Amino acid sequence: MSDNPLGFTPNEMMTIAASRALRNDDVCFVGIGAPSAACNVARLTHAPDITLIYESGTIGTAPDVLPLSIGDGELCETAVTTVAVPEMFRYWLQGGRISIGFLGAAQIDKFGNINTTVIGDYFHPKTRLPGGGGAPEIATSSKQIYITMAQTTRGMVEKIDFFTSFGHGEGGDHRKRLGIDTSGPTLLITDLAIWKPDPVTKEFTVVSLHPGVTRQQVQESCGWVVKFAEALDETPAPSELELKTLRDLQARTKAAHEGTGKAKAA
Amino acid sequence: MSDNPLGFTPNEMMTIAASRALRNDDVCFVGIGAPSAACNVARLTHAPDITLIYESGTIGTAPDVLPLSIGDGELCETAVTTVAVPEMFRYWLQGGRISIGFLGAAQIDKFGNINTTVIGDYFHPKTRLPGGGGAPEIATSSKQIYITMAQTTRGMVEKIDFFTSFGHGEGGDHRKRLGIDTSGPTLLITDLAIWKPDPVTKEFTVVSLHPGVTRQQVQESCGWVVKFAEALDETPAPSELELKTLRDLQARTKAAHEGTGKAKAA
Amino acid sequence: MVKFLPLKQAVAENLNDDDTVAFEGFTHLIPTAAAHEAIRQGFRDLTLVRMTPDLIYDQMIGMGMAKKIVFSYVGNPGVGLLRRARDAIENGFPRSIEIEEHSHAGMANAYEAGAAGLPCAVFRGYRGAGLAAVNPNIKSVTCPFTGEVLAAVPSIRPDVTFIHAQKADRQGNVLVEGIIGIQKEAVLAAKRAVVTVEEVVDNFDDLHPNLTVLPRWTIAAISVVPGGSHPSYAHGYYARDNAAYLEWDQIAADREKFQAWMQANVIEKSAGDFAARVEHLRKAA
Amino acid sequence: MVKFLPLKQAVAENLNDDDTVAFEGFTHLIPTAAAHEAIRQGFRDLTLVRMTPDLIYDQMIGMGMAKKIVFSYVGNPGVGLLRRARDAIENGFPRSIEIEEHSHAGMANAYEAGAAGLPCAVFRGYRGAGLAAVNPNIKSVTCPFTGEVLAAVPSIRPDVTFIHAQKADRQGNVLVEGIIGIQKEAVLAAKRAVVTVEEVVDNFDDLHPNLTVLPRWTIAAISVVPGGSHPSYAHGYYARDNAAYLEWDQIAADREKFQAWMQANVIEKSAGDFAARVEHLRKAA
Repeated sequence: MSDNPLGFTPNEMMTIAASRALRNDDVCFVGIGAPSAACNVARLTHAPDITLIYESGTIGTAPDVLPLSIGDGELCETAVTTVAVPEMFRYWLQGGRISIGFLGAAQIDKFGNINTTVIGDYFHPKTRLPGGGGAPEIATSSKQIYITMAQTTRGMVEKIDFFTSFGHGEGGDHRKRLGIDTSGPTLLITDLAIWKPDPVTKEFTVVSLHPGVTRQQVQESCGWVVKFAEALDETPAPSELELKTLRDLQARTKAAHEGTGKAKAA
Repeated sequence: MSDNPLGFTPNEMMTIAASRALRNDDVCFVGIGAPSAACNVARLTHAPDITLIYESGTIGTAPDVLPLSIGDGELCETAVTTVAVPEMFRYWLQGGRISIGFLGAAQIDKFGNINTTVIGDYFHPKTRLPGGGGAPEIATSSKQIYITMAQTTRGMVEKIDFFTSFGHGEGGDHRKRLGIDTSGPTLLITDLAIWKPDPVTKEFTVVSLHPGVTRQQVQESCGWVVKFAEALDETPAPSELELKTLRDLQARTKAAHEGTGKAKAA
Repeated sequence: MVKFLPLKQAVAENLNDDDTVAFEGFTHLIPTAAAHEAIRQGFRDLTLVRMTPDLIYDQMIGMGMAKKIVFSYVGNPGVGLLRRARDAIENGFPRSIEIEEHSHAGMANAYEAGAAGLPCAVFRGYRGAGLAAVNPNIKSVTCPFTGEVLAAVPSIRPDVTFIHAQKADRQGNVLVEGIIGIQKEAVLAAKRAVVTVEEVVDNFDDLHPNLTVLPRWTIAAISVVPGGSHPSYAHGYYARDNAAYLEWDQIAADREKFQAWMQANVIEKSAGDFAARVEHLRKAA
Repeated sequence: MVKFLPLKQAVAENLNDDDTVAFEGFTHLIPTAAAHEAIRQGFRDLTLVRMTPDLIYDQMIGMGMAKKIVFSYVGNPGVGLLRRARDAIENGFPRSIEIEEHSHAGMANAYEAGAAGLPCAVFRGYRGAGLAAVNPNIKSVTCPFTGEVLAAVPSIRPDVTFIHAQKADRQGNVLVEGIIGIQKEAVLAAKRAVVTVEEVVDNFDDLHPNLTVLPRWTIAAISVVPGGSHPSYAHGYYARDNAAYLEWDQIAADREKFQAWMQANVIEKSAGDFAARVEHLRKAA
């Protein structure tokens, strides 16, 4: 990464690339972690009016620090309104009001199907993961799904162990065949590249490499044979503003979250 | 009515007799008119902790004047909480939390089935009445139903024109046969008498005559052949406190409702 | 995204002939000004949806604008019957109208299902009730766990919903408070929503987080119409004009008297006339 | 009618071995003190229901109190896995437990249906999701109007629900505010409800009418336990102890360490110890 004078990390590139995909009029259902950081960077840079919704019931929230949990007080204090959880899932998600559902993944396959439930057999798991939470219905009720994750061969696999949430299934028109009328995963942003589904097969295809990343690096950290777009872009490096915004946000977050612990120890 | 030194009217007797049937721990779903007056007299006399719920969403309300409509501001201002109408019908009525549903009636039959929908044929009505509103589900989801109405042969009929709300149907175990597990109408209080359903046939039977009322008067103002209990009570006359409470309430109500009109004319 | 518009324009841009439209408000916050504007603009063949179609639907029906009404209580609340609606149903005057009648529980659940994006609502209802026999839109589903038979009605999805609310902030978020009725559901169930408000405030920063706020992106247009709910009321602003409800019973009883009243009080008036109608009711609120 | 009781007594009177119990709280207002009291009283064979069974269910599972858990996200929110729950599911330690897993939407709808007195919830869910294949309590119903196949799950009806709330008034009405989660539904769905509160105030006269207030007659017992939600938080009272959630990951990773921590921090402590735990978090709230 020679042309990286700002010294951004792959994770920072991932978060910032994801933030750029969000528009000012989007209504995002936000998961914790990288999605939350990306959404808030978007809000603090090019999309000040973006609506961020967390499944704890907070609508139109604008946290000054990133929440550790999906239901931190900061989310409620800065929200336009806070509703009960059944209403969140009935009126706001199922009601078709979410333009972008933003998910992370423990395992993902090339069709954007996600597993966050178990490694191994469901009834005799090798590793029991937390499970889907809101994801099964976020994946089908949001108009589009954006996914962010750091690439590893353990995470990006030929065959996921469990369909926590449905992406494009076996590809093609599988969603439609199940009666799902939303678009599903339309964007995958990793620490190395930007991926979009092939219009026909729906297989995720690399459309842009982050600065300094090679095709080989992408392939080596992915468990399936990677398809690259014919016209492969290079992701613009983070701007100074983007990087500062993200780092400031994370610094405020770190201070806030450690603060409670320190005070306790004191 | 020789022994009526307080000069109470039949309607006052009806309202006060109805109020006495309510207990301090009752949760009442209240209709407008006589039911509303009865419930509030109960609250202002022997049942100060009674919970009054109006279908507009007001729970635990304690109006100083009777509402003209089911959603007057007074109901909200004095309520423990005010909820949305879907919640009212789902959590509070359907949820089985109402001990007494209090209904009026345009037409009623001897089994407590009520019509407030049409006189004549439904599709070619002679008179189109307002319809059921909350009544169809109040009648089946409340643990018990109390009914108040002034007796007339037009109102108390052998056969109602439309089943707006279900009482005991054809009598006997008809409710149970329809899968309704609540008790249905257990009390009918008219301006002349107190009626209770026969334990087996469920036909409303006069158990108490109001002071000065004769069996003949009850029969003459009722469209079916009236059954009288073997041991027929006389309803205790309104006490001075009950009558004063009701009259004060109605005076405050009249002043409040006319007030808006007078101010307008002024 | 929400636009602040004069009511005349908000109605013209969002309502069309043949639309299914809900003017909602459960006794409180009835959008009278919006209904009157729709009357002035003379829409035809509307399907009018409302739990409690009181004076404003009596007026619209009496003006011949409705081809169908969907309702659960067609009365003048606390007063009695709706005489223009009766005339249409009983005598087909000024035109015959189709009716689809539900219970309050049925309508409330149907709006809720509409807001929730579902095709139908499922609840325990209509048992032993005559409506189930006369309304083909009352069906049933069976609980796959217990075998209990539950009522099902189609969700309500209006083309446009009109509501009246207390206030908007400058961004166009809307606060509804007091007896909130079915308004949130009616807005979220509709393709488009138009809100009249008493006033616009700078922001909602000091609002309690759990109040009924409709985010700006759920609303098509907002019009500022003080008094726009009269003779209904706006909690915190002015009281219900109970006398007007009592008077309506007389006005609507006679076809000519009705027409004259509509001419004088609706056709020849505008949204700007509402503020004066509630002036004497502000003290009482 | 509601009783004000010491927490020890409230738990003893309302929870029994073999009960289906929900300790609800969606990140906010988690009823930790009530859960710890249940642990001290040593109940067995509980079916634990909760959307997000975080630390308190990790603790109860680790103590061998649960025969089954019903949940939609068995993680330490924002941190990672729940290691005692994993040990039970993966290794049957300290006992094997049955699991019934749903999505958040499924659980939220199931609580809603429980509060609404329905046998099942109907919603658009689980399409293409693996849970539908492994959980026999995920079935379907068909919309009788459109033919759309919708998901159905049994309603949740706990024997007893525990929640933590900000305050009660002297009559026993309870206010929940901020991120209200699923608490109202969990209380209304249960046969009995026990509420721990931060404080008791004279009355709720100055509350906005549309807040989330549970009337006194929906609650069996109220216990005043300041700080009773720690390390979760109480909006307006104290902040979330994020550090404690991070620390838990270490404590629960080791069976002995877990036991020692439980002995020192739960078994040998009481409800009265919670107030001190939030003292340093009050400023931040």
